[in-house]
Amino acid sequence: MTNNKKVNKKDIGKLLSQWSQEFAVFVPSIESGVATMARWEGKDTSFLDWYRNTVIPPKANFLPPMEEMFSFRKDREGYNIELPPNGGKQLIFGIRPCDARALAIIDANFKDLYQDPYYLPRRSSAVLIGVGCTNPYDSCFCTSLGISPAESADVDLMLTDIGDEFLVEEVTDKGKKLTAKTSGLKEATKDDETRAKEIKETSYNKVTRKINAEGIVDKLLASFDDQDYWEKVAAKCISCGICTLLCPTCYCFDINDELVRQQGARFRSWDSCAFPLYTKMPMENPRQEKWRRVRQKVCHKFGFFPMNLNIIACTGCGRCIRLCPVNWDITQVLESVPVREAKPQIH
Amino acid sequence: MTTTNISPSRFLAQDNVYLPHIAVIERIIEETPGIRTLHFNFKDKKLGEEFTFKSGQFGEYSVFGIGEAPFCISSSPTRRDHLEFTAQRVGRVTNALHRLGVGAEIGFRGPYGNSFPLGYLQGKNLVFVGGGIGLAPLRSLIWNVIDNRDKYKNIALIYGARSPADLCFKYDLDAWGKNKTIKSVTTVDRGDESWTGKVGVVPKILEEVAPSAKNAVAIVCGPPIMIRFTFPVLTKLEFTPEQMLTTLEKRMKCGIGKCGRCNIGNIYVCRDGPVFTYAQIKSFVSSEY
Amino acid sequence: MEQKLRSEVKALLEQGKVDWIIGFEPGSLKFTTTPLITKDKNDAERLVINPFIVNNLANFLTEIMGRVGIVAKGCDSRSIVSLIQDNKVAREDVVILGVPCTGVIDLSKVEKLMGKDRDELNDIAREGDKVIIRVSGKKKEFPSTQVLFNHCLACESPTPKEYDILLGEPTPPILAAQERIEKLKQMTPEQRWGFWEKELSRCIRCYACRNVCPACFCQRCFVEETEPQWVLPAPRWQDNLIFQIVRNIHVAGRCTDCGECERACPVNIPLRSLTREMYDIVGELFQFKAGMDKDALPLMTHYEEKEAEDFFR
Amino acid sequence: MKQKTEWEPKLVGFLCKWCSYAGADLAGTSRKKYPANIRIIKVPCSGRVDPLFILKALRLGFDGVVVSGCHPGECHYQTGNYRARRRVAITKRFLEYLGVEPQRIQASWVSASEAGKFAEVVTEVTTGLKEVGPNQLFSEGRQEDGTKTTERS
Repeated sequence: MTNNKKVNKKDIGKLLSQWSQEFAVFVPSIESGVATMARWEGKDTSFLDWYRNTVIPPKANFLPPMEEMFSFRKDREGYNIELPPNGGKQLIFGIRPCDARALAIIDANFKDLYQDPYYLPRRSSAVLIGVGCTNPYDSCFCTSLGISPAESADVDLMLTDIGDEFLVEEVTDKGKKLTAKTSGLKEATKDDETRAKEIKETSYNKVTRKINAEGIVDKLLASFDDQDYWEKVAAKCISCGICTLLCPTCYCFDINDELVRQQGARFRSWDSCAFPLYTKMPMENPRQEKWRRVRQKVCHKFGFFPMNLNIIACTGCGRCIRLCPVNWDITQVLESVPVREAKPQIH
Repeated sequence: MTTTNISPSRFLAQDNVYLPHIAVIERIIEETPGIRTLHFNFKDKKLGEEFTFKSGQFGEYSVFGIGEAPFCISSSPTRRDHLEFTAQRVGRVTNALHRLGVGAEIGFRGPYGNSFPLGYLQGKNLVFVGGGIGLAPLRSLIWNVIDNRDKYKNIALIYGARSPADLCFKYDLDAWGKNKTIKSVTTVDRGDESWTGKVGVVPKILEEVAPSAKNAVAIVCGPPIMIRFTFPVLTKLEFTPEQMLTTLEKRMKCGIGKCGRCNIGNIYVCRDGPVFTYAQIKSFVSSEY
Repeated sequence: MEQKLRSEVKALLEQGKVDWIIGFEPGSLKFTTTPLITKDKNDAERLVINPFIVNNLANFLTEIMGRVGIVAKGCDSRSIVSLIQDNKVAREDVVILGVPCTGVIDLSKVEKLMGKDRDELNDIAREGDKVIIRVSGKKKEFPSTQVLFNHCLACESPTPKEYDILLGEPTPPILAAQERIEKLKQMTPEQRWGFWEKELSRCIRCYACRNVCPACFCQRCFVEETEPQWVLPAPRWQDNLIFQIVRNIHVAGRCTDCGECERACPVNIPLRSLTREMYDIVGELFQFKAGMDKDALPLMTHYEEKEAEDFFR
Repeated sequence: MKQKTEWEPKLVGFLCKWCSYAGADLAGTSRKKYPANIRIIKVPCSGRVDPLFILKALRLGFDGVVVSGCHPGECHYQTGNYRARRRVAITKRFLEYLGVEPQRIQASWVSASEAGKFAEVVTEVTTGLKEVGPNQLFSEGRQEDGTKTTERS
């Protein structure tokens, strides 16, 4: 006897059906050629066969590309503000450990000092069911950031592919509560666990791309003012927003209003430090030049964010490398940071 | 000394930090052809009574349907029959603000950011150095100091603008000019026939006035170019970086350190600033400033 | 070809004929290349020419100061010519290292054919009009028309017309049919609009399509204007669609149908079905082909007294 | 479609101030009858009309757009109308390809003295728009079959 459960792969559909009673269930899907977490239609579980990771990161389920913050209407009394209705509870099935960690990283930002009233309720009401990644891409480098492709503390339940079955580990109380009311799970055996352990190790070793994250904060700060270096690194960047908008840890957003005939709404939408407009003020722009923006992206993720919140804002999912139109590769960039004596760290 | 005495703004009637409170424009003062000061009060009177802020803090002001923009509260917390902010017409939101009339409703969120460290300033000689619309945040502090005059030592103000027509808060400058406890110097880059005051850019006049650095703090606010030339002058006058304060301006959207754009180094100007010592600014990441 | 390129580049830099070289070097992932922008003659050895040189390097010309040697396929050279027409680049400031192109391999087509992701394949090789793919000991052959980019299949001038050094023998165009556009044209107007509504609803406004485009060189794009705000700078399908429509109109006569916008799109929007149609409209109405003749006047600054008037009242 | 009888199309006209705008003015003062469906925006030259204006008008829910300038050879700035012609030509063709009904975009040459022609153009466009119905291009609520149900106010 073990603490863990298991489920036959054939029965995944049944589990999802049960969960659909309570949650809006999202699974990896291909919509018009783009892999994304989409509402489960109630039958197909073939994603278990083809799916490696989604193009659209699961952050989109919690921080959508565009959302209404509130609407307003003007009448004789003045402006009235109305909040949009709360969404339902989400269950994300099949999230990879890198993306689950990424959500934890975004959580840190949205919890820091002020509580974000849109993102956080969605997160706290959601259940994450991780599925271990047994076939990482050649762009993946999660293991360099303390993540194992088939293990996660950032999900509620963690599934590992052990052949015809998944081993189901209860990671959180929320996960425990879910399995308690889920039928169709069997008790896992010691053999299942041994098998899962092997799978996890094999998966870990399949991640071959590496970065040296140790001391990266100091290394970057020491080279922060090295304009020549940053210009070289930025040369081929085209300042599009792919690497940031589709980064599972990037959370920057823009706020915009719209008004049509006395009625309007305020929206927030994904924004990117790659865009010159991101920091543009009427009179000046601190990051007009491309190299400054590229530097900001790298240094925010690997320097400033960990300085503040003690975690590197990158999980090695490799999307930015895989999707970049010019193959700008963050791992090569980090490798090439000149080695210098560190400036004293400041806070 | 630290200015980053940040704690979340408690003036949040709703749980949703992004929801603005409705405020009503009560008076508009055209400072210069492109700059106006708007006096406002909250529509909900009770809310208005609960509202507290400190000199140096800012708010996010909405023109509904156009957008939000950050401005410091330019009135003093010691004078609370209304609140004021000052906006220069430079973009979408400020253009809209310049189209508003008395009675119009705007949205307000805040107050956000840190503030001028009053505790640190007390018992010291204060040198205010301002340029153009940069007087707005200083003005909140200046009135604050005047209303608690006995807590501070000598006060000097060096304020300038491009031309006499570009001087903001002329009514305040008049009042401070008459105030015997303040040494107030006003200058313009270029004068006209009727101008009898000083002519010259602010850093130059500052050098002329040459306030002593002894037990003093300089509080500098103005266009970036003025700030960049003012710090060296202060240094020459033997002010240490810890004795120079300024407020930074960056593009901001959320005002609470979430949306990312006002990040420099490991600080968010909206949340950890906007008031910093020159020592802090130098320590962030110099080429970003 | 690669050897000739490397020695030419070395010579150009050594003799001071150019300050910069823009070419391709091996990318960091399988079957990729990446732009190499360098001043260093030792970097010449890193330059490659292979069936994966996807980028239109002309895009970098407008941001580099000085004289530039640039590796250009047929489509890239047309973009360079178009920039010359628009006075964005001076002819004497560029040394065009022309690559007679036999088409570039579209990895997403390969993935579809093989049912595997690119990193799971062992080798992809071009042999004449065939592409040979090796995976786990097996070898599969496809006619190259099945795996080349659509824009390569439609390319009219795979060999650069404008060049200073040609790195090989000229290659003939393939010119296959434009199936996707034909399909769209058979739909009703309402279905077509619905098609674009659906496609553009995926857009995340990363602006990769605009930023990879050598023809999109505005200092400030209309989508970023705030006074007035033409479109909401947020990914809503209506605004996304207006962005694409107006972008296409704005680059009409400059767009060479290089297909970079579609290739760069991370959410698979068939943008070339827009650019190609605009390319064809311009060709039909004004007998104009972008980037074919460096001495021709830019399309939109020029006119004939009698033209395109049948719909005027 | 029972709404058709009640519904009146709204159109926006970008009129060159040197010719068509004066023509429209003359149509008004000489009491030429034409439908009151057009909102007029004066432009310094038809060459000022960025195709973006046309898209913005459609986005705002206008049912049709008229761009009108000086006859060929009569542009106050020599070539503005020729350039406008190229722009409108590609815009109209491109929008048709995307699925916008051709009736929604009309270009015309109307001189300052052609009040009658201006009235005719507006009448024709209005009639054409009544045939194609309201502009729902940018409204939400598309059905499975591609038709839209929601009516724009």
